[in-house]
Amino acid sequence: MVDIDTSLDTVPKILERNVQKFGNSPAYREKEFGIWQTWTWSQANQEIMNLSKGLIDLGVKEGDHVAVIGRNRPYLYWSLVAAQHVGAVPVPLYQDAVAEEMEYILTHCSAKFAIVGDQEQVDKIYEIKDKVKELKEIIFVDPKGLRKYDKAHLHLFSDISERGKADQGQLKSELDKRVAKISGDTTCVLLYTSGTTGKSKGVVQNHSAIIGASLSANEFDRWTENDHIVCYLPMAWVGDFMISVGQVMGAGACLNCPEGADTTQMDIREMGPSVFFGPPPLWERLKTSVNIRIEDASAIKRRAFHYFMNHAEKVGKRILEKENVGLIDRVKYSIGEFIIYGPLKNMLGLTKVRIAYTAGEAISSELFDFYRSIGINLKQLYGQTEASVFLTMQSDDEVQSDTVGKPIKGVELKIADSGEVLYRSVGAFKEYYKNPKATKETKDKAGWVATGDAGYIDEASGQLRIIDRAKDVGKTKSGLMFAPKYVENKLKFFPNILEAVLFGAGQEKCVAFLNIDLSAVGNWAERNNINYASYQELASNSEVMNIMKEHVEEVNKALAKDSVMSGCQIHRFLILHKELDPDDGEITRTRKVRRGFVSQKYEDLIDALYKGAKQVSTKTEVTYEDGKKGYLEATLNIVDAQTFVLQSKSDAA
Amino acid sequence: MFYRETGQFKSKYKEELAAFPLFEDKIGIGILLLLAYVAIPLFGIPGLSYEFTLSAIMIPVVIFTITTLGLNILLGFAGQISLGTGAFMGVGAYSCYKLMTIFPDLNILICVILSGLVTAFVGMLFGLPSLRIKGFYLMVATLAAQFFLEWAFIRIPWLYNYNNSGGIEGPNKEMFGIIISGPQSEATTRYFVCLTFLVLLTWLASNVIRGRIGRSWMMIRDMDIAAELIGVRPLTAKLSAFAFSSFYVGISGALMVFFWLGAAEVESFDINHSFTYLFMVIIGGLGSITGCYMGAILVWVIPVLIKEIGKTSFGYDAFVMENLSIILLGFMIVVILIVEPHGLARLWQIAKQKLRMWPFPY
Amino acid sequence: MGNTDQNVMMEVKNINLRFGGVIAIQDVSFDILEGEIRAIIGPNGAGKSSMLNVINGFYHPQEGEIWYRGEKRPSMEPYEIAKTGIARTFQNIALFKGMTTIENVMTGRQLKMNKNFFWQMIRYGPAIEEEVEHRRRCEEIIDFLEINHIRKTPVGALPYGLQKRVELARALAMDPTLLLLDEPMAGMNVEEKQDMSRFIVDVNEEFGTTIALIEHDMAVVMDLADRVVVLDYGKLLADGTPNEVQKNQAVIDAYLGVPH
Amino acid sequence: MEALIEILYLIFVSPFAEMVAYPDLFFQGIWDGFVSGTLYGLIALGFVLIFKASGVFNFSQPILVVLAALSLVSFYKMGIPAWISVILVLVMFYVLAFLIERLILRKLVNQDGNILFMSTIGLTFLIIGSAQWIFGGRPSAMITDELGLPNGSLEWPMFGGGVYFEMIDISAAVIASIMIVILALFFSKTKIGRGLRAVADDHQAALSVGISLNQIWVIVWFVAGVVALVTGIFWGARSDVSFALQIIGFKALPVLIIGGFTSVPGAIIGGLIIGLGEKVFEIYWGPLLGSGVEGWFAYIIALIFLLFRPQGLFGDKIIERV
Repeated sequence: MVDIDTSLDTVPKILERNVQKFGNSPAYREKEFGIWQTWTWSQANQEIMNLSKGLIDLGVKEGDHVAVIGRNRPYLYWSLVAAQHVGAVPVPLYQDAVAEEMEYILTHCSAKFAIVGDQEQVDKIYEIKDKVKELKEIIFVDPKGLRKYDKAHLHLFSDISERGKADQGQLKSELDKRVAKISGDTTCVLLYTSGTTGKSKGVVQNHSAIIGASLSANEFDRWTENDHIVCYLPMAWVGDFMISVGQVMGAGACLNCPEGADTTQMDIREMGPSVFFGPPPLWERLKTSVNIRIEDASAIKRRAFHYFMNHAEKVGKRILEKENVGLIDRVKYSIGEFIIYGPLKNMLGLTKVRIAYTAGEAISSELFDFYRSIGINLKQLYGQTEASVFLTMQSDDEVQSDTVGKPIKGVELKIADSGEVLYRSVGAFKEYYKNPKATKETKDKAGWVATGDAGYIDEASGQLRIIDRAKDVGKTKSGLMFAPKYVENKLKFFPNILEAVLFGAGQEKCVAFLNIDLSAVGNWAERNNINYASYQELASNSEVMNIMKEHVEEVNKALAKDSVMSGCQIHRFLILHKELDPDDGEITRTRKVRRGFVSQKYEDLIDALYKGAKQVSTKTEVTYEDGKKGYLEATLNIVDAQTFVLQSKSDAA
Repeated sequence: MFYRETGQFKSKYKEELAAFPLFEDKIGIGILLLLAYVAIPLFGIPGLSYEFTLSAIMIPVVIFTITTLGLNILLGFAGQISLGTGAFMGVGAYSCYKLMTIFPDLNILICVILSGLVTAFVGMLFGLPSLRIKGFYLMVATLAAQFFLEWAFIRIPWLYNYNNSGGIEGPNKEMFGIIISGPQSEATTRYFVCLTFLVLLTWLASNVIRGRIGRSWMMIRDMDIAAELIGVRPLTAKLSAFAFSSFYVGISGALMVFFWLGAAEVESFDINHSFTYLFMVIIGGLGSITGCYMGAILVWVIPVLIKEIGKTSFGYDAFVMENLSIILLGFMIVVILIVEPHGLARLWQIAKQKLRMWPFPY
Repeated sequence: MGNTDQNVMMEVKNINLRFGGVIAIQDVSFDILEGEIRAIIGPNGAGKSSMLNVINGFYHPQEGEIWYRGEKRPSMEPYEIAKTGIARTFQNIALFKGMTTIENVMTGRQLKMNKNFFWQMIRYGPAIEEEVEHRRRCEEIIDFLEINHIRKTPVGALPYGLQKRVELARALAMDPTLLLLDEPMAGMNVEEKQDMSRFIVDVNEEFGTTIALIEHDMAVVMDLADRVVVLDYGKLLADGTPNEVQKNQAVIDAYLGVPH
Repeated sequence: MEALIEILYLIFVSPFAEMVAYPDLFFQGIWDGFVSGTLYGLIALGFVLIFKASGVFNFSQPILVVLAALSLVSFYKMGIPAWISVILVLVMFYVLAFLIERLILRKLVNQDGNILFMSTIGLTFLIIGSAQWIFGGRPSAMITDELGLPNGSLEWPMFGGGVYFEMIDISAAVIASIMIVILALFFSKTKIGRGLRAVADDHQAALSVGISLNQIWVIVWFVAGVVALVTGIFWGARSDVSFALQIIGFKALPVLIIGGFTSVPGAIIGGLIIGLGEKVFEIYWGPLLGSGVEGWFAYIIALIFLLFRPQGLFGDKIIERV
């Protein structure tokens, strides 16, 4: 158990402590050539030092920006830490971003060096070479296919660390000089936010912020050196950086990298992580795959599964939270553990998980309770890039699905009168890179940072509840609160609905777009032998329309109960003829809807909804897998949904 | 259901290449060993007399599992069919007998192993035709071995030291002060000796099969032309299979006579026994070590139990019960081949796969 | 990459091969240079596969000599040929159905492993180290041919394209100096063909293996091969670089079916 | 040294001297060899029939012979007149053929050869067990004269001694050759014959052209039953009817090796070669090795054949394609 030692406020110091305290316990593992190659902390330190000396030899100056692009591999995590050691600033990018997106970030932070995973990334950089003149040297890890490339500015990763290893002493002394200069407020990392509104902004975080937030999070959830996690989320995402670099180094734990993108699920199962982090869509996908696979199982297994799952729904959560439960139920649950829940967790690779986090979006209580009832300690977490992620967390004994926890040590929370959540914390960011205007807008003089999310402290649990994005929270014409995200999440909790977008700010009534979930609805169609050739055809099917109508009316009924939210009931909706897609810029990489962009792109559909039209035909631009553009024509019919009158609640919130 | 594979990652190739990579399988094997070494000798099988359990069921099953292991290596892993198993057991028995009589003070276990080696050599000799012929033709060649050896056991008196009964019997043999073989030896000690032989030989067989030589056998079995083009010399592969397999069969022959029957004539090595061992391999499952255990147990124990129940509770005479068990044997072969041509081992493999995927079907 | 001053890997001189009355190959001679991709093309029944089997030592020609790395090669048994470093894939897949992918690739290492019976039996110390060392080499090849997701699947259950790749992996596991590919892309869709040709080029570049390739698809041959041998009715029709062969009238006639 | 020469003399010279000295004994040996050869041939014929028609190597053919003989004798003992019991046995074989096809073969269609072969071993044990139970294990005499078959023997004086020909053996040889001719014609000329050969090549291919597999297999097993009955009668006449016959039945295997698995004439000629070779070797070289050589000598002949012509005299050449 690591207590917060304030003297440890930079990554190099943490690394040094790990080498002394956890020298030969495993630090990094990667599944390669059929087995898990392992590096202890001292071995990893050796690799990082060689790489740092190699980078100095290559000409990396202090303050230079070093882009890091590629799938999760130990070599790339070492590159981040090595860049920090030589005083440079690592800038992780999304490995599956298209060339234009990369171009914006590389030019914005004028990166001079890039450390990349394989040929795919090198080709993307070559595509935009003339526009990114600052970028001088590229280092690649996997040489496959790169034999014929001209090696003037292209270096093999192992050559660079070999140069560092062969150093007689000058590079070492230069490195020590630079490391000595690194202090708490030296820039530790530059992370670009996924930017739901407009272009993404570069968040500058210094060492004390990253380390401070990580160590307090570790203390909150009792991280030790025996913890081990599997990193599979993009390295450019702040969540992965904080957990895989911040928390793992902070606790001296172990980071495991899967063999490749297509074997991730198998590798997670093989490794059996003790801490697991996943955005709500992942938990949703896992549950859907469970339901689909169990439907095809034999009758006895299906019956046993449903019998024990119902029992778990009744009693599982209480057992996990150690509340008192009747003996028979407890015995029945333990039988269930042996027959259903244990094997289920085993098949999902979550047997050894002691903490599972979900964050980034709201999660349906039904989905949340599903995991807790079978004994997985799933907990909510709230934060953002600007706050080095950790703002509020839930301790093991006060876990709820609709709140996001209490502020952790080093974090103060305040609710502005506009309903926006503000915070001051150790992990707060220094500034937006080359964007003082945005920095001033977000961070006021007293140091309070505006999260951009609207929320309030729930009196009963004392935990923070997030309703929606601050700027999206508006007022309906009749002055009632309009929080689209809150309603959209309720809609998305139905397996058949993949995505929902609500409109109604400043309008009399609310209207919505819906995206069906192809696999869930497709599975339903198969079972009722409805044949469909394309996504578009299934989306326009009348029976699918009725199901969606039922779902919307159910949500309307729930909203009617809550006086604050009753204004957001959906009067009319339509099912979009295409899935909202990051390549079209409609949603971000982590599937957050870009509301402004969508309402502007589909203006014709919104008008049709408000004009009371029964049908609307439209032509929309679509980007295909390889970046080419195409057009999709469709006529969509619009459905009226029944809304419910405000129940006789005395106090109008 | 019992499997919790999550978290059993391998960081060294040795772990990946181990006989039982999964922790649960290690427990399974542990339980089986405990059962065999402790439970059976202490409690025997409920409902049956202790003496009957050991000498009529356990010892023969253990010995026949060794034979089945041998034949499965030849037929299941190397793809060379043989109907001469009965006679090769005879070679094992007679050579052990000769060794014991020529070197009386030599420890009997050494004799058993040496007789295994002798049989291995004889097996290789009779395996020579396999270089030119395959399938049914090879079966007929091994049939020749069977009948020739049967003839030799009668016609060469030197083999049974010229005694007039034509049979051989085992004198009392002692090791570390305990009489382990011969009339005065205890059934339990003989059981432990045979069981230890079985465990060791199974371990050796599983090692060889997972290694270079095992792979060359399987290559010859699956597609001998491709195997040859990859560098496997058919001569060495086939003869090593015959030798290794006959080594096992020879040892089981010696064990059968000196640790179970006590004495034996030609009839105990005749063609019908060859068929029984072939049944054990087929029912158990070609190309699987667990299959050998299952085949031996099913083919030997069920008829014995039927006879026992038939005699005690229904009072049928021996003749009827004998026929009934032959019918049952034939019936089992036909049913197994229809239900699962790859034998019980495949059924066990499917069941294990289902347990690992529990509760999902895939 | 096939410039002429490289030394000759294999030379085939006036080969005549007859099956009873049928003349399969009639007085054919050509050479294969070290490190090049040599294609053997021709219409069906032109004697391509027979020629490959002659090079592979599976068929023994009635007349003619085979010079391999400077020496005249005596008539050898197939397993001896394998020792000289010649590996091959088969027209219709010859994988070991009873084994998984990794086991099939490991069979390629048979020649390189030599621990005797005793060591195999105890499988401890040097025996297991040898197994580990060769397993590592096979894993590198599996990674190289991107088949790590089917490492543990029995080959019988694999789709056609992947089986061909496992067979290539097995041949590579023999660290061959000469690799014979018998219609590696027969029956493949366009995408699988692209993958396979990429792998063939990678093998030639990465490991420097000399490759003799039999293929129908002219497009593939033209951009893969350094030099091409054209056979027709068992006779040598043309021999040269792809575009030389393309312009050769006799070859065009043979392919367009001008009656003989 | 003399011992060596003496042995060589014993092996190579004295047997031939004896042959010349007692020609009648030699001819008697030849005739006995001829007779046992025909009977081996008949059993082999049963194997060939089923293999040629269904691709199944029917291991239970010898036991079918025993079953035929035993059931015939038992029916007769029950007081049923001889010829009616023959018909009864034929009916029994038809029912048996029907059951075998329905319960076993139908379920194993296009499984590979070894699975079918092993199922026939299972069938063999099924028949042994039930036959022993129903008909009891004691050997009994064959009812040759009730069937109106000639008995007694013919003596043909020759070279000073006499060679005895059993009438029953002559009739056996005659009937055997008649059956061969019928079967040879049946296979090559008739519609069903062609159907049989198609099925033997490839079950699925035959099915695809509309040959009803089940019907064909019932006919084939029935015909094999008939051959088994004839063999059983003549075999029973020579030595009494007992289960020992089953072991001798294995001799048919080397016959198949020499004659090839798929040729009817091959079965008979193979049978003769084995019969004659065995008898002559037994008489002249047998004593040298302690007699009882008949047990394995047949296999040695077959092995020698195998090394030179793996596919036997008439079988089709096995070609290995890469």
